[in-house]
This record gives sequence, structure tokens and C-alpha cells, in this order.
Amino acid sequence: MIKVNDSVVRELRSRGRFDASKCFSCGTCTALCPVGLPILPREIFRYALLGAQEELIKRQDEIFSCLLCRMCEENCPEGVGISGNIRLIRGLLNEKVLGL
Amino acid sequence: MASQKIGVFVCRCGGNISDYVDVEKVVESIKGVEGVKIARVNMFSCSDSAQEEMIGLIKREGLDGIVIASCSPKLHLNTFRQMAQRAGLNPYQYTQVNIREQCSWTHTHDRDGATQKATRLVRAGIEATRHSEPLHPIEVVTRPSVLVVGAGIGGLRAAIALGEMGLTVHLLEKADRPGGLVGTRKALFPTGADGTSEIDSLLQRIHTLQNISLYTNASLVKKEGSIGDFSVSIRVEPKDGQDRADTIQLNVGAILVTTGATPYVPKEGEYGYGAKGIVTLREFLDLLDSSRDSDGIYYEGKRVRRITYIYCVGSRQKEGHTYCSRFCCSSAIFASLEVHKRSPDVLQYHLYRDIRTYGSLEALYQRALDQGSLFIRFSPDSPPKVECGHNGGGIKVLVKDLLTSKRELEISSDLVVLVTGLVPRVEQQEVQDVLKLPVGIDGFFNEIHPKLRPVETVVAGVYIGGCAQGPKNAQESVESSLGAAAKAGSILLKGKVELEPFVAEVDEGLCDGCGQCVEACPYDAITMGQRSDGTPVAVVNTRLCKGEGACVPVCPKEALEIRGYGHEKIRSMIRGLLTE
Amino acid sequence: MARILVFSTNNISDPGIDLCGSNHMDYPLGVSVISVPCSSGIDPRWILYALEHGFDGVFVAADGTDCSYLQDCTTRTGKVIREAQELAKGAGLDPRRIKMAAICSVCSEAFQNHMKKFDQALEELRGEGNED
Amino acid sequence: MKTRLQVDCLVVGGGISGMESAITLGDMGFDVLLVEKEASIGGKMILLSKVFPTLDCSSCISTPKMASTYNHPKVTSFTYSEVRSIKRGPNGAFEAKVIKRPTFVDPERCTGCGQCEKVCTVARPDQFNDGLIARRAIYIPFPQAVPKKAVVEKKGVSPCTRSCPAGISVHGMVALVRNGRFDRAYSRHLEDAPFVGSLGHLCPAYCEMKCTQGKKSKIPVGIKGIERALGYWHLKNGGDKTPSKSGEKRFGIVGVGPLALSLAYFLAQKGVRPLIFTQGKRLGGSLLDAVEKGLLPKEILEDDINTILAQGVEQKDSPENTPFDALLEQNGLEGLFIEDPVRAKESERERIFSSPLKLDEPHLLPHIIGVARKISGPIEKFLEKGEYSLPEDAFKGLEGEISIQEPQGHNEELLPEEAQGLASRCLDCAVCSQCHECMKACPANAIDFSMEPEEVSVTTKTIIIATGFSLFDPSKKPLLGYDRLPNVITAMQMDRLLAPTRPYNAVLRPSDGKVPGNIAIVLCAGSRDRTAGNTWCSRICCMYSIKQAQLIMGALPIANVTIYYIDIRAFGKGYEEFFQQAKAMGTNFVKGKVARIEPTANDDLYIYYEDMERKGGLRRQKHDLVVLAVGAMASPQLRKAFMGDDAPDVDEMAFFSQSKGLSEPGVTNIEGVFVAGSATGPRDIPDCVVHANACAAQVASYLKKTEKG
Repeated sequence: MIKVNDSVVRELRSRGRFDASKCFSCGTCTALCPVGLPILPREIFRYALLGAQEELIKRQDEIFSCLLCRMCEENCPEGVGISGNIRLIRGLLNEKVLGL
Repeated sequence: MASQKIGVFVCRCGGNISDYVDVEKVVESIKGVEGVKIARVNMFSCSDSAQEEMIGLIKREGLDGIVIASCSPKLHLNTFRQMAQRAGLNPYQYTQVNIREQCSWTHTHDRDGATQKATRLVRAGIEATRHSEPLHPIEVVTRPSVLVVGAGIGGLRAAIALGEMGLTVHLLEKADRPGGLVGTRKALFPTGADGTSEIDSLLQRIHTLQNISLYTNASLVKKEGSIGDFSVSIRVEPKDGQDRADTIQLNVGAILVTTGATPYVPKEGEYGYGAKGIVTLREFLDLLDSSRDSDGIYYEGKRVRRITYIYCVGSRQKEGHTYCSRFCCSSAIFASLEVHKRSPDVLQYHLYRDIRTYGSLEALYQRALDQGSLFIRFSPDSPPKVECGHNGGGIKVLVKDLLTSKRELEISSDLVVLVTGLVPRVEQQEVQDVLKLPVGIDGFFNEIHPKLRPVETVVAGVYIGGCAQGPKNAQESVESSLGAAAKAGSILLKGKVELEPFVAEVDEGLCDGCGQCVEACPYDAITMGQRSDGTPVAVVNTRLCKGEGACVPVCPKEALEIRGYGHEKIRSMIRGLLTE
Repeated sequence: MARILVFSTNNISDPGIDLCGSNHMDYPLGVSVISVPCSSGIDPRWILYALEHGFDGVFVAADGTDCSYLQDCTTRTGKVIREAQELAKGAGLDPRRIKMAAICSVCSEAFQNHMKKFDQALEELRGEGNED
Repeated sequence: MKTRLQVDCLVVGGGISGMESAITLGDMGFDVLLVEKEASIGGKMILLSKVFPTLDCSSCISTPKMASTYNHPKVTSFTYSEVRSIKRGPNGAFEAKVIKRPTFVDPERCTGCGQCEKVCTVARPDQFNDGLIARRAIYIPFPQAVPKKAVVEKKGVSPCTRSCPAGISVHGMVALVRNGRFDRAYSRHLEDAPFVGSLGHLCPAYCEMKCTQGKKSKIPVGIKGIERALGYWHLKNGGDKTPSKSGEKRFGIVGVGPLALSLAYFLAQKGVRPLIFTQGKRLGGSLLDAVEKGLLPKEILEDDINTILAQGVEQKDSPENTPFDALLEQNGLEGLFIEDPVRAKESERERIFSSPLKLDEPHLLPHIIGVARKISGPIEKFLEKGEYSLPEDAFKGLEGEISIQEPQGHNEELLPEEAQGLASRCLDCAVCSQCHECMKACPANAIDFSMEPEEVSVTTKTIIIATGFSLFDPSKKPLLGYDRLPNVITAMQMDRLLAPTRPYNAVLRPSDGKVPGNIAIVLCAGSRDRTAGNTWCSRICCMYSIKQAQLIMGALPIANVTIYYIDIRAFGKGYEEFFQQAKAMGTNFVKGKVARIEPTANDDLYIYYEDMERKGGLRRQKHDLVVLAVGAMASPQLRKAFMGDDAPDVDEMAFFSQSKGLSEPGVTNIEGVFVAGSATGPRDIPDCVVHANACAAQVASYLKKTEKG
């Protein structure tokens, strides 16, 4: 069970432009990921949007393996700023989890 | 009567026929046939010169019927009918025999065989012409007036169009004021147009048009007659100070049904409906409309911070309302945009199955996404559960998120909006009973054919528009009502309609009044009347008859036939085909 | 060669039969066509008349679901066929000499196949008749 | 040719919306002109197989509507026509210029028999089968076309033909050779010019310099080789010796060179009886020098000369200095041509003709032939009407061109098959090759290449724009592989494969003709996608894909069909039920947009998508055919016809705007201009029909209001 809240989104928005809510869940990003990461980036963003911080923490390896190559971003039908959003999430994890 | 001096013209079609059929031989072999006055070969029957020559021959020889054996009637039936007319013949005393597509081109390998077949086909054509009578299009004089039932946005707009076309319009509204669903809305998607002022401006236009009469509290109670000339009774409920309802008789040429639809009302307990904080889309829109100047969203005095929308309530069900209501996705999303406009911090969760913001409405969806609405897809097999707060706690919506973890999400909500669809009105039944209009499995009025005749019904002269035909948004209701107005205009503006002469005809001498044809006719075009001696006899209303002939095979006495396709004509064509 | 009378309809099946010709697709020579407005208006008595006067078979090229007059055209045409078959039986004729199928305005191939098969079937029926 | 027409409403576009509004307005009693750019009305709808959600046959619904449009007493239909300009006239009405493009087929004569298509030498992708198969340059659009008349697709004159100084229909000759019709190619050449074989050796081949294939690939079509091969072919096979026309009038020619011979040939073709005075010389003149130099095989020249003589050209050997008067009198001649311009000066008589080509200067054969043709015209006129005129400028410009030096000789023989290979590289850049095969085949004599565009001036009170939509070009989404991968097709192509009038007579995949067993339908290919330049939903693709899934499963019972989607938008009456029916039949619906398509070794396809509702993550799935459900795009070209800033507004996707709000569908910002159907944005057929009628209601209201004043 995930209790939906906006804590993560609020946190991310305070750090910069987080526009992942534009995503309409088509899956193009996942399908084009050259690294073949199993849950990037659509699902990551949804955890952020749902406020499930612990889910993000569980997936930090994937979040940090992203090459930021922008293959997904260039082909996103909704024009989501994927790499920027990933950076914001990394920043959040750095601070909250790794204490950087 | 039947043609006695027939001219037969066999076309070579520049080799397309004559390469495979010995056309001279065909002409030779039918020369002696009874009634054939002349028989000729043409190089190209459709050419100007050949037509002029044929016209000359028809006049000179006093021909009273012709047969042209050439290509498919689909190509030149009209050409030669017009030619016959120019020659002073009735166009229906012309028969086109298809010896190209149905003979020379299908039997290219057997010249003798094809020649014999062509001869048989021409003989049948001669029989057809011999047994054809001059026919004339049925002219129906139409009254330049229309009854429009239902004064929602569609009915109002259709009435204006008809009024502007110069037709007299009687506009009926069951409620005490016109406007329908749109008249109650302040903001309509996608542009935010104000429904009430839209209705007001339509009403103003109606008042400026002298030829539109508006009756409120009025219903249709009786209809007689047929296309072009209906006689209808309407009942107007008593107004203040009156004690009796008025019944008004009207004569109109066409009837438009724009009775609309009504929002679905969830059953008690359906997604918690009935409990505090759980509202339908309509109630939610009312709430938004009633507080347009407010800077936030308030429900029962409390500020709303989290809204959850549950889509497809009363639509796309396994049983019952199985259809999609078309407008609700866009309407709910548009409402959520309004919420965001007033109070950007409200969290909005949309639990959906498919977002159906078709066409340019997609822009609304994208705006909602952009503004932070979260869309969560659920499966109809595990619909969201709404748990109402006990002892003052909020509402919890539990939903299994299909797109993320498949795990259950818990969404605390101040307000749950059940995105309800549209269902047929209960009052529709009255109209249905009076007009005898068929409804589809979804309960809405059925058009004859969704593509060929989407606003026409099986009852000629009765048209349907707007949500009475199925769920639509405001603009689509206007479109289809205007479409219905156009069709009504197309039969009324000229003051007459010409119908094809191929209609059923009763031989009174043969009819024994058994009434089977009355049952068989899908268009209610046959009724049982009386001869002068009081015996029953079938009577065809040629205005209603479509000439498909469903009555013909059921008549035990062969008393019914379709003009142009009579029993004797068909039988002699059969004989013609069998004469070697 | 069997003599086959085809009843077709002006708007739906006749164009399909025409298309055979436009494509120069041949079917048996014994096939001749009479076109009417709608297949539901074909009288079973015409069918019997055709069989009694020398046609080996009658084929009704029905409108099917494309009929613009009637939604239940197929049902009604089916009834016409059953009645015609009853009439045929009553007259001592083989009811298999009557057949129907929906032919739409572009069903040239289907029509050609139906005609070839029906022609063959009628030849076989004639063979059976001779053995009796 | 110009004509005028006055109507109440001009409907632009003859698809379902245009037809529907035209019929309704016509029924109301208004005069309507419908203009359609294709050769048949019917639009996209007539090309579809069956249509959702009732699965009725599109043709069965369309054809009666097409016929009632075309035969409507109040509706005039122009097909193969374009609206060039629309201007507001002084009295509020519009003045429109409509161009009826020449079809080169007289519609009054054409019976739609299709014989011309069988002999046409040029193949083009068939736009009515979405390029799956070829049609001919002369074609009847499709079996149910209305009107069912042939048209010729002709884009001017091919550069090869245009550049030929001898006036040879080079493209026609090449096209005939490509089709292996050497006899026809030879006689087609003779229709224009003699000396087939000699030209094949001596011509400088300007045609090759201008060849489009040459511009494209640097190697032009080997036209000269083709011509040479024809010469050898004729040498071996003979043929075409019949005199063209037999005439009474006799005309003398003094000279033996190519100019004299060519002129004799052209005059014989025009029905004159030419008599060549050889004056002791051998026929051939300067061409005999070419033989001597080894540039031209002797037997080829002889064959060419024999071909000329066979046209009815006579020769006579008179003494060299016989006065021209004597020649004229003694032989009963009407006139005389002197090949040598110096000798021609001896006489100024009005019956003597000559040319500026000096015999002692080098001239190229094609130019000589061109000059001969130019001279033959005035001579013919003289013989017919007795008017002697050789206009001063008749040969203007020729001198300059003629000064090109001797061409290279090509002696090696070419076999017909080799020539065919050369000819197959022709790109048919003018489409119609002018081979004239259709003219010969047409039983009705309907082909007329002299047809010109016809301009019709139309005065109309109202205009309905019913120009529909265009389909998204999937090559704009390279990751989907449409251009690279043969088995990735568009939905329109799939509809053609499913239609009963389908191109291959079966549903099969393009690469190898295999019957597909596992088909993917990819939704939102060019819709709801910023990277495709179309963020809107195309509204029709979900439903037509569901329809196709059902039809595929009907046609190929063992096939698997998977539809990849973002949302299924089954919103219309009966649509949700139709969607559920497809599910019940076994169509797989997978939530996820296909992002990329890659081939396998045997042309099967891997599609990549995120499997979000099942296991999750990236998934690769193999299919043997992929259908891209391409979106609907705007088609706003008609705006150009509106001059200046008076053009109707379009929305952000370039569809025509309905500017007057929700109660005024079909009304644009320009008074008197209306828009119907999918020109306003994507719409399915029922919505188009309804909208077209709504638009007709608007037009009728407007006309009645303006009538009243």
C-alpha cells in the first residue's frame, strides 16, 4: 500500500523545474533506454508523483545509472524534461539518503 | 399501356462488346420478336450522334418503348432515360440491358455462347419494356413548417436555422423553460463558453424571428399523417391561473426530435454515493458554477484540498450502460482545470480506464497533466473502493494502480467526483410512443443508418438530433441538430418532394384484405382500408413506401407489386431469358 | 452448362456482379441476372416459376447487412428462400436448386466462386436425377 | 477555353462531406458546384474496406452517394479540377477561378472500358492503393469511380523529348522499348522522324544531357543506345513499310542528302507524293561520308533510306542542270525544294523552296531532320492553299545550335534485351511518355493530347471547404522504420489489403508475399506526439484499428493481432461495444506506445515498448507485419486560393477554424465561407456526414437571409 501524497513533488519543485506530471504513460522512454534500465524513467517519476520516497530510495541504483543521454527525452511525445527531472531526484536522494 | 412499338439498339461499344458478341446476329435474331419495330446496331450508343439518331428514330417510327443493350445501367441508365425523355418517351419505358459487364466481358472465350446469352438478355429486356408502364415521380407537397420537440441547445439552434430558412417552426419544451442541460452550465468545455448566456443569445435570436413559436411545459401527444404533412397535437400544461391544459393542433411537414439525455445518477452506495463528500460530475459542476467568484473550492463550507475523480461511473459497464458517454472525460478534465485555476494547490487524482479526450480535446488532457493532475489507471476488474470517513475522518479511495506497481494506492480525499455519463431520459418514452421511433440497445433513438442517414429515422419526415440519438457534447449536439434541420429543409424548402415512382401498388380486384402486408411493411406504409362495399382492402401510402418490396412475397393473392417490378414483368423476363 | 437465374439488387449486389465483368473474371455462361431493388422483395413464386420454366437453379444475391432499406434484410430474404424451397418441394423439385448468399458491391470474387460452385452443384444434381 | 458559371454554393472537395453537403443543398433547391481534385469523387471513404462500427461495406454505402451526387439535377460536379483563386466580388459574392485540368480523354467518348490501361507503357504508384501496387499513366481511378472515365497523368513534356531537335518523342520510344515493344517503338519513332538507325549512331544525344535520371544518378538513360538497338532490330526484323497516306499532289525535291530525304519523308506522311531528283548522285548525301568514316554502318543507312522510300517516296534521275521550271512542268509538280541553298538562289520563283543549311558546312542529323520538319509545314500549307510563305524567322536560332562539331561514332551493335535494360532506368519524369499506345487501343477514339486546361469562372454566393484531411507521413518518425522496413505498412495500406478490391487478392506482407501470422497495430503513429508535430489525438485511428483487427481475424483466422495503445478512444455510438467485441474475438490490447521497430534477418520485426501492465520494463516482441495507425493531419492548401489576408483562419494544427463558437459549427471567420467535415479536424464518417449537413443548414440559412437582403 502506498499512501499518496505530494511531499516529494513539493520538495522537488522547490529545487527546480520538475515537470514529470506531463507524462501520460506511453512508455516511450523505457522502450528507448540504451542502458535497458528496467524502471526508468516513467515509473521513477510516478513514484515521485505519488510521494513514495521509500520506493525511490529502493531504486537509487537505477536512478544513478542513468547516462543522461536524453534519448528518451528527445523522443518523449509529451516533451517531458526527463534528464532535468532525474537530476532533481538525484539531488533529493543525495541529500536525504546519502546526506551529501 | 404496354409498349407495342419497341426499338432495340445493340451497342458494339467499339469492340468492347462486339469483339466477344456477334451483335449483328443478336439484332437478326430478335427482329421478329413481337412488338419489336426496329432493331439496330450502334457503334457507341452513348455518343451524341447515336443519341440524336435514336431520338430521330423514336420520333419518326413512333416508338413507344426502347431497349438499349450496352454497358452496365450504373454507367448510362440516366443518360438514356434523359434521351428517352428528349424523344418524348416516358423515361421508364426504357430498359437497359447489360451485355458488357454481365456478358461480353465475362465470357470472352466463347463467342457463340456469349452471343446466345446476349440474345437471351435482350429478349428479357424487350419483355421488360413491353411490360413497363409510363411512371412518374411521386410528388409530395410539403408544408413549410416543422415541429421541434425539445428546446435544449440543439433544439433551439435547429429552430433558428429552420426559421432563418423561412420555415414556420413550433418549438416544444417539456420543462418550464428552455435551455436543457447546457442552460444550467456556466462554463462549457473546451472553451469555457457560458452555457446560460449561449442559451440566452439563442433565445434572443428566436424572439426576433417571427416564424418561431415556443411552447414551454408542452409535450407531444399525438401524431398522424406522413412526411410533408403531419398533423400533431401538443399538450400545454396549465400555467398559473389556468385550470386546464391546452391542446393545440398543428400541421407540420417534418418533425425534429431533440429531446436530449440526462446525467446518470449512481445507485445509493455505488462508489459510496449518498455519503457526504461524494458527488456526481453534474453536482460537482453545479458546485463550481455556483461559486465562480470564489478563490478556492469549498464543499459544505470547508475548503477542499484533495479531489479524486472516478471515471466511467455509469458508462462502459459490463451490463446495463455498456456504452461510452463520450463527453465525460473531457468534461471532468475541464472541471479540474477550473479547480486548478482557482486554487492551484488542490491535489487532483483522476482514476480512469482510458482517457478519451479525442481530437483537439487532447489539449485539455495535456493541460491537466501539465498542471499536475495525477492520472491513475484502474482495471474494471478491480474498481476503486471508496471508504467514507467515520467519525469525521476524510474519505479514502483505494485503487490498484495498473501502471506503476500494481500495488494498492490509498488516496485521502476531501471530495470524490463520480464522473457520470449520460442516459436516456425517462420522458423519452412518450415521444417514442407517439412517433413510433425505434431505440437501440443503449436506449437512445436509433438513426436509420449511422453513415448514410445519421439523423433520419425509419419514419420518413421524422429526424433526430443531439443527445436523443446518443451522448454528445454541446457543440456536437448543435451539429447533429443542425444536420437534422438541414434534412428537414431539404424536403420542405422546395414545397414538394419527388419520390421515386417505384412504390407498392395494390390490385384491389385481387386483394382479399388478409392484412399480411400490413404486418410485413417495415415502414408502416400499408394500412387496411375499405372498398366502397365495405370489404377490407390494403392501401399503400406512397409517401411512406420505400419500394423495397418486403410486402410482395407475403401477399397470398399476388395483389401487391412494386411498380416497375411487377409479377407479370418478372415472369415474362424469365421467359425471355429462357427463349433460345 | 446449367441455366442459372440470379436475382440481384440494384445498389448492392448488381455492382458486385458488374465488377466481375470489369475485371474480366469469367463465370459460367448459363448465368443471367435480373436486378430488383431489394432482395427481401423477391417473390418465392418467381423463383418457382423460373425453375418450372427451364432454369436449373436460382441464386439470390442478397443485400445482407449492407441493405440500405432494412436492418433485417437477411432474415427476410432467408424467409423468401425457405418459402421458395418449400414451394419447390411441393412441386417435386429439388430445393437445393435454390441458393442465396450476400454479395456486396465489391464482392466480385465471391460471386464468381458462388457461380462456379452452384453450376457444378447443379450439374451434379442433374446427374443424380438421371440415375433415378 | 473559358466558361462562366453562377451557383449558390461552391463545394470544394468531393469526399463524403463534400458530397453530403452538396446533395442536401441540391435537394433544398440550391445550385451547387462541386470541385474535386481527383479523377473520381468519393474521397478517402470509397477506398476503405469495411467501416466501423457496423462493419458495413464502404463501397456499398459510398457508391450510391457518389451516383446521387453526380446525377443530381442541381449539383454540377467537376472532377480532376482545382480551385485556383477565390476573390470577393463587388456585390458580396465570390469570384472563383476553377481549372479543369486536361484529362486528355474526351469524357463524352470514353466508355470506361479500360483497354488503354492495358497498353500504357508507364507505371506509377497507385495513389488509390496507397502505393502498394502500380497503376498506369492512363488510368481509371478505381472500379467504382464516378465518373468512370480514364484520365492521363501528364506532367508537361519530358526533358528528353523537349530537347530533341528532330522532334522525336524520346520518352515514348524509351517506354515502348522498356516494355519490349520494339516494333511499336520503331514505328513511334517514325511517327516523328525517319533515320532511326542512323540517329542511333550519329546523334549527339542532347536528350541524354537533359535526362532526369542523369541529373539524379550522374548516369543518364542510354537513349542513344536504345535508338541504335532499334535500328539493328529493324534491320533484322523489318516491318512498317506501309505508305502512310496516299495523296494526289506531287512535289519535287532536288537533293540526295538527309535534308532532302527527311523532307520527302515528312511530306509523304502528310499525304503528298514526293519525287526526289537524284541528278546522278546516290541517296544519302553527307551520311555516305559518315559511312566512309566508319561512323555509320552502311546497312543501317540503307535500311533507313529504304524505310523512307517505303513511305511512298519516288526517285528520278534527271540531268543535273535541268532548269527548275522544266522539272516542275515535265513532272506535273506543284512545287520544288532545292536542298542546296546556293543553287536555290538561281531562281526566285514562288514555287521554289529551300533552307538556310549550307551543304558544305557540317550539320548534325537531328537538326537537319528538325529543319526538314519545319520546312514541311509551309510546303503543306502552300500545297493546300496556294499560299507561298517561308517566314524569315522559320529557321531562327537553328544556325547557332547547328555549329556543334561532329559527334562521336558508336558502332557497336546493341541487342534488344540490352536496350530494354537501358530503358528500364527511365524515371518517367513527365509520367505520360507520349508513346500513343492508348490512342491506338482506344475503341472510342477518345484520347486527345491537344486538350488544354479549361478555366471556368464561377460566381458563387457561398463556399464550403470540404477538403478533408491528409495522413501523417510516417517517415517523419524514423524510429518506426516505415521507409527502411518493407513489412511496416500504414493503416491505409492495410485497409487496401483488406478491401475486396484489394491489390494482391490476399492479405500478405510486402517483403515476401507471406501471409502474416502475427500482426502488430501501432496506435498514435503521428498523433499525440510532439516529435511528430501533432499533439492532438487523431480521433479515428483507435476505431479503424479495432476494425482492422476484426477484419484481419476474419480474413486470417489463425493470425494473432495485437494493438499497442496509450488510451483506447472508442467514444462514439456503438464504439465501446465494438471495442469489447474485438477483445472478445481475441485481439490483444497492450498498453504501451511502440517506440522503435527493428528488423530481424528474415524481415520480421522487433517492436520495443514498455510493458507497463504486465511484467514491467522494456519488452521486445516479434511480429511479421506492423501496421502504423497513422494520424490525421490538416490539408489547408485551399487557403492559398484565397488571395491576400482574406483567407479563412486555421487553428494551431492548421485545420480550418470554426470561428463563431459552439452554436455555429461550420462557420468560418469569413462571411459566406463555411467548412464541412474533417477539414475542421479529424472526424469519423458518421461525424462527417452529420457535420456536412449542419454546414448545409448554415449555408441554407445564410442564403435565405441574404436573399431577403
